[in-house]
Amino acid sequence: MSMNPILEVEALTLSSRANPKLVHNVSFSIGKGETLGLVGESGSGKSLTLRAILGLLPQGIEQTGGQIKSSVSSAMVFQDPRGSLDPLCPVVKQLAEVISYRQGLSRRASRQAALELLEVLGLPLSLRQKDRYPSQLSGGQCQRVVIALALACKPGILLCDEPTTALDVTVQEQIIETISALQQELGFAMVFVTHNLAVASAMCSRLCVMRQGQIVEQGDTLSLLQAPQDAYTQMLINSVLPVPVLEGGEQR
Amino acid sequence: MMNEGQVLNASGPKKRGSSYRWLFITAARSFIVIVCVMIAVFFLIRIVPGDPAKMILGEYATPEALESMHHALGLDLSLGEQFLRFLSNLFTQGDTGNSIVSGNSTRVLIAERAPVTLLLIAMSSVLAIVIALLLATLASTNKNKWPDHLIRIFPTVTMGMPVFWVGLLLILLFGVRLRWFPVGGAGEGWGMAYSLILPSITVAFSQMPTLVRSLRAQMLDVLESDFIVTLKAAQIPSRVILFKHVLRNAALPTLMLFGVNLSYLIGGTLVVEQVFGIKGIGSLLFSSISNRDFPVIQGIALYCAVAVVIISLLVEIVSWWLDPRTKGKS
Amino acid sequence: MKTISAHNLTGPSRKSQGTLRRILKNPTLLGGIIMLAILVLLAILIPVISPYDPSAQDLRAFLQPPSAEHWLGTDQLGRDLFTRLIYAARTDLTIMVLAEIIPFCTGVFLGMLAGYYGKWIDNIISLVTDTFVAFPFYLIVIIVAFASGAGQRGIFITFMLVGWIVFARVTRGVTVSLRQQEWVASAQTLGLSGIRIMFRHILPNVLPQAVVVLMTDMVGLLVAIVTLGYLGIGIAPPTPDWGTMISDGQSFITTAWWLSAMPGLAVVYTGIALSLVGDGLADLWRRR
Amino acid sequence: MSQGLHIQDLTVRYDGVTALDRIQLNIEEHTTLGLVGESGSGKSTLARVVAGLIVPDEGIISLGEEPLTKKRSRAQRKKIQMIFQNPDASLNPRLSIRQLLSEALLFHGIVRRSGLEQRCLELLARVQIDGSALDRYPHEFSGGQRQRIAIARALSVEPELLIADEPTSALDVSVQLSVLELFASLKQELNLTMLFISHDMGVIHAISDTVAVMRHGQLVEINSKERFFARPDTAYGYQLLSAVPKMPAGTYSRRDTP
Repeated sequence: MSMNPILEVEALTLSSRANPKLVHNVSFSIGKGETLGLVGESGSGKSLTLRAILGLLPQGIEQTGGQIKSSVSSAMVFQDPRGSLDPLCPVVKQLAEVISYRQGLSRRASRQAALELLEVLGLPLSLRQKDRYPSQLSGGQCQRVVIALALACKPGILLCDEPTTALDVTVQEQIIETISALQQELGFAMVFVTHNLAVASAMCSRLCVMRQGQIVEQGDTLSLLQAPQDAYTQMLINSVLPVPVLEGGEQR
Repeated sequence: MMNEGQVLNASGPKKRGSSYRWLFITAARSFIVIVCVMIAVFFLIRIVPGDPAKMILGEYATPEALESMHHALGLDLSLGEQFLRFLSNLFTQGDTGNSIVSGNSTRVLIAERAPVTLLLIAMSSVLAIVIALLLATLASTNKNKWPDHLIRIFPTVTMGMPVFWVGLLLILLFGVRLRWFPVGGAGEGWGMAYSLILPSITVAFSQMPTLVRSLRAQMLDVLESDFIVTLKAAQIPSRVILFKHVLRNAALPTLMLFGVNLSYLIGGTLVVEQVFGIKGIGSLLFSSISNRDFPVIQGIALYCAVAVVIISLLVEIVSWWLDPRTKGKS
Repeated sequence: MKTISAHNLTGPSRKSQGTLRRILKNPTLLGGIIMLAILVLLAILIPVISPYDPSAQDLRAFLQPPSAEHWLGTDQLGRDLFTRLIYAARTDLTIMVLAEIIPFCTGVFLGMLAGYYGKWIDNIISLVTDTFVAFPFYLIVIIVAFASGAGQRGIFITFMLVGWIVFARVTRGVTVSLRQQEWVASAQTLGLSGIRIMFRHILPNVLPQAVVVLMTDMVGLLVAIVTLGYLGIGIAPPTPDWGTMISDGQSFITTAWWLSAMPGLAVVYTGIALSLVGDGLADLWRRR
Repeated sequence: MSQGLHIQDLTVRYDGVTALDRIQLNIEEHTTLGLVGESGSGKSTLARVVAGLIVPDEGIISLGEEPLTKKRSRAQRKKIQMIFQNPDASLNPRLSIRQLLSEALLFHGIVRRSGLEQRCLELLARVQIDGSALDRYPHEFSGGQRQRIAIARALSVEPELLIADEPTSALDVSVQLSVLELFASLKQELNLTMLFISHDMGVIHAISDTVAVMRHGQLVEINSKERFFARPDTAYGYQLLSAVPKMPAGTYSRRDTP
């Protein structure tokens, strides 16, 4: 357990009319700059837990137990990049709007800050000049804008809900590198949700394995992957289809 | 009645060609529709069973009267010649021949009556859209709370209300009992607008079931999409989210819906004019019907239909121009 | 490898038994059906229920307010309003149902054709629908009713001309989205002909939405029938019709307001019943 | 010209965009070709062209010696069947499983009405679905089970070529493994020729004998599985493989691939 946790989730229980135990008795905590992975299959409640931490549960789902204590603000990155942006609002304008509300800057200053942030996120210059709409950007580029939107809130914790699942494998690699580099530089903690154990092992120092709303096993990444205790975790690891190690061949 | 407003699928704009090719095709298509409308209007008189002249002059008309009526209507010519005469009339005089009763051109007759009807249509359209948007916003922002339930029951109840019956009740309540509004007739200038308030409420009311039902679904669609969560996560004030993002995204489908429902609105207006005794195109239609003045009826049908096609085309172009999603990858 | 059974293979799901249970659990649908049942029963049993003949005039008892003998009072010719109201239901509702059948079938078929085959078939059908929709509906109804002589014939002819359009549009939209579904593609790879795919695969998936639209459309048609009656070019008296009853009562609106109000409420009642059934069916099929 | 699938100069254009650009591809009989590529590479278009859902602008596809004409005969249709990605949309929601299976069997005259029930049960048993499923409707099954029923339906007409377009991408990891194991056992049992499409390198490695890589509508590399995963010929192949996130060394007892 981390020494000075900036986020503590204790016995969290989420329920809806149809299912009282969507998430049941989930507890974990993370320290400054740490990355915790929530892994599991669909219906395990990992995304709902994130939404609970963010404080924005979907319609019809309430927190009926436990509490979430966090000393810092949080922001979120979603799975569907293009769906997370207003289709009728130019990308830079949307980012500038968030900056002006969260950092209280004037309209001109926030637009300038937005352009800088997009540059940090590696968006090409051409995209930043003219007013571009989400429909005119690629999936990877949209996701970079969504990350910029999240970072504009200067979060202590970045919540990532399967940010790379909808992306191609090469684009996924770039986004993972971008997020890790930003974490080093800005030092925010992260809760990373994914069903892909390989991505989780690349990103996270600690993992929680979730199944039907409960944490079946929790521990730091390497020891959990090498010596899983719970049968479900073993089954999950077994289900990952191995890809042999590349010997060499054409360099990139 | 046949408001298939709810048919408008709220799945966002269909992928339109990004180039101006789409614009040209849509305009060409509307032109073809207008041509079909003209042909339909031409054949309007032909659906009359038996001899239109006998129907106009009545059973006991003398053969000579029938003969002259045939000539007046051009029915004695071959179908081809009749169509040519119809077209030449259309392109030279811009109307469908002269009125049998008064003899002057249908275009003039209709132009005289047009202002009050156009004002009524304008007022009821604005009223319908404003109220529908208000109710839809109220319903969608408090989903499953009492405003939502109330607003969902509203279309179910009002769908079965005939527009003329609503008019009668409003006359009874506001005109006769409370005397707020003059009953019947349309005054001049501001007086006209004032006297059109009650009729335009009636027409707007008849459009409510479809507009509210579709707009509520549209707004819910936008409110539950991911980008609203992103904005809420960034703690943008909900007032700003509603006006700058939700309403803007709902505006496009509203525009399209209005285009689709326009022909019902005009139909409703014609009937309401009859109920409120307003001397507009509607009452001209009914008087032409009672004196069986066929060219004028054809003229009204033609102008209404062409107006609907042109306005729908404009609505489609504006929504295409406003919507970046149709611009494709540039 | 043990065989993996379907996860809820408890009792076998009889199609009919399941549907009945689901209707009972769906209040909107149930409410709509009950309201319609009451109306239809009244329409059938009216000769038994009411002692009065709908057209028997009794000049001594004209314009009486609702009372014990005359539940809804009497009209200007002393006829019992309640009896006339229910007899009018017979005429209006039968026309409403009969006038919908052919347009519903043609509309669904043409919509499926346009949606499934697309290209030139779609263009022709869309062109025809756009042309007819350009004419305000009431404009066409009034002109055709007048041209083909007042009475039921005018309504039937109008509705044959125009009634199929809303069904064609709805079905076309549903068919276009269904065509992208993978089970249609697998039927195509199987080599099934277009016609067979349309009728065996697409039709069962299109009907639910078409029927929901049918309910709301019937309300619209009923309102049209009544409006024509009011304008005097619909159902000719003495056949009782809500529209003519409203227009008859109009001249007494200040003294005997219920003469015009009651027939209107009858239309509203039917409208509520039909749209409840429509909404209920939509919920029922959406959950399936 | 051995049996199996032969594609020559296949080209498909959509309003100005070349979705497939002179594709040259052969699939040996009884082998599985894994087709991999990123989104928009044209792999699904290729699958739908081979399945006869899309008519190509140019190029010839032949199964064995017999070229497949634009309008395929019923016999030709029977030979190539396809399984799709989305389990919720792979079966007609309004038809029971019995109706779904028997339609294919009767249409192609595989079996007469008398033997229908028996054959349907055999088909379900082969994909490990309990016989009582016949009277159920698709919405009563999980995603994995629906894909198995879709496989049973595709196999019911005994096709020569089975095309699978990302059949497990929409499934959970554990369910994906069991469906892939089913594909593997069917490969042995029925000696199937398969065109298997996926964006997931792990799935491709698990199921295919040869691997083909597509990019922007072109075939950039074809290789045996062993050579491709060890030493890909092209820079793009190398880039794709190195981008795949790997599990850390010494991960818990990884079983050998199915």
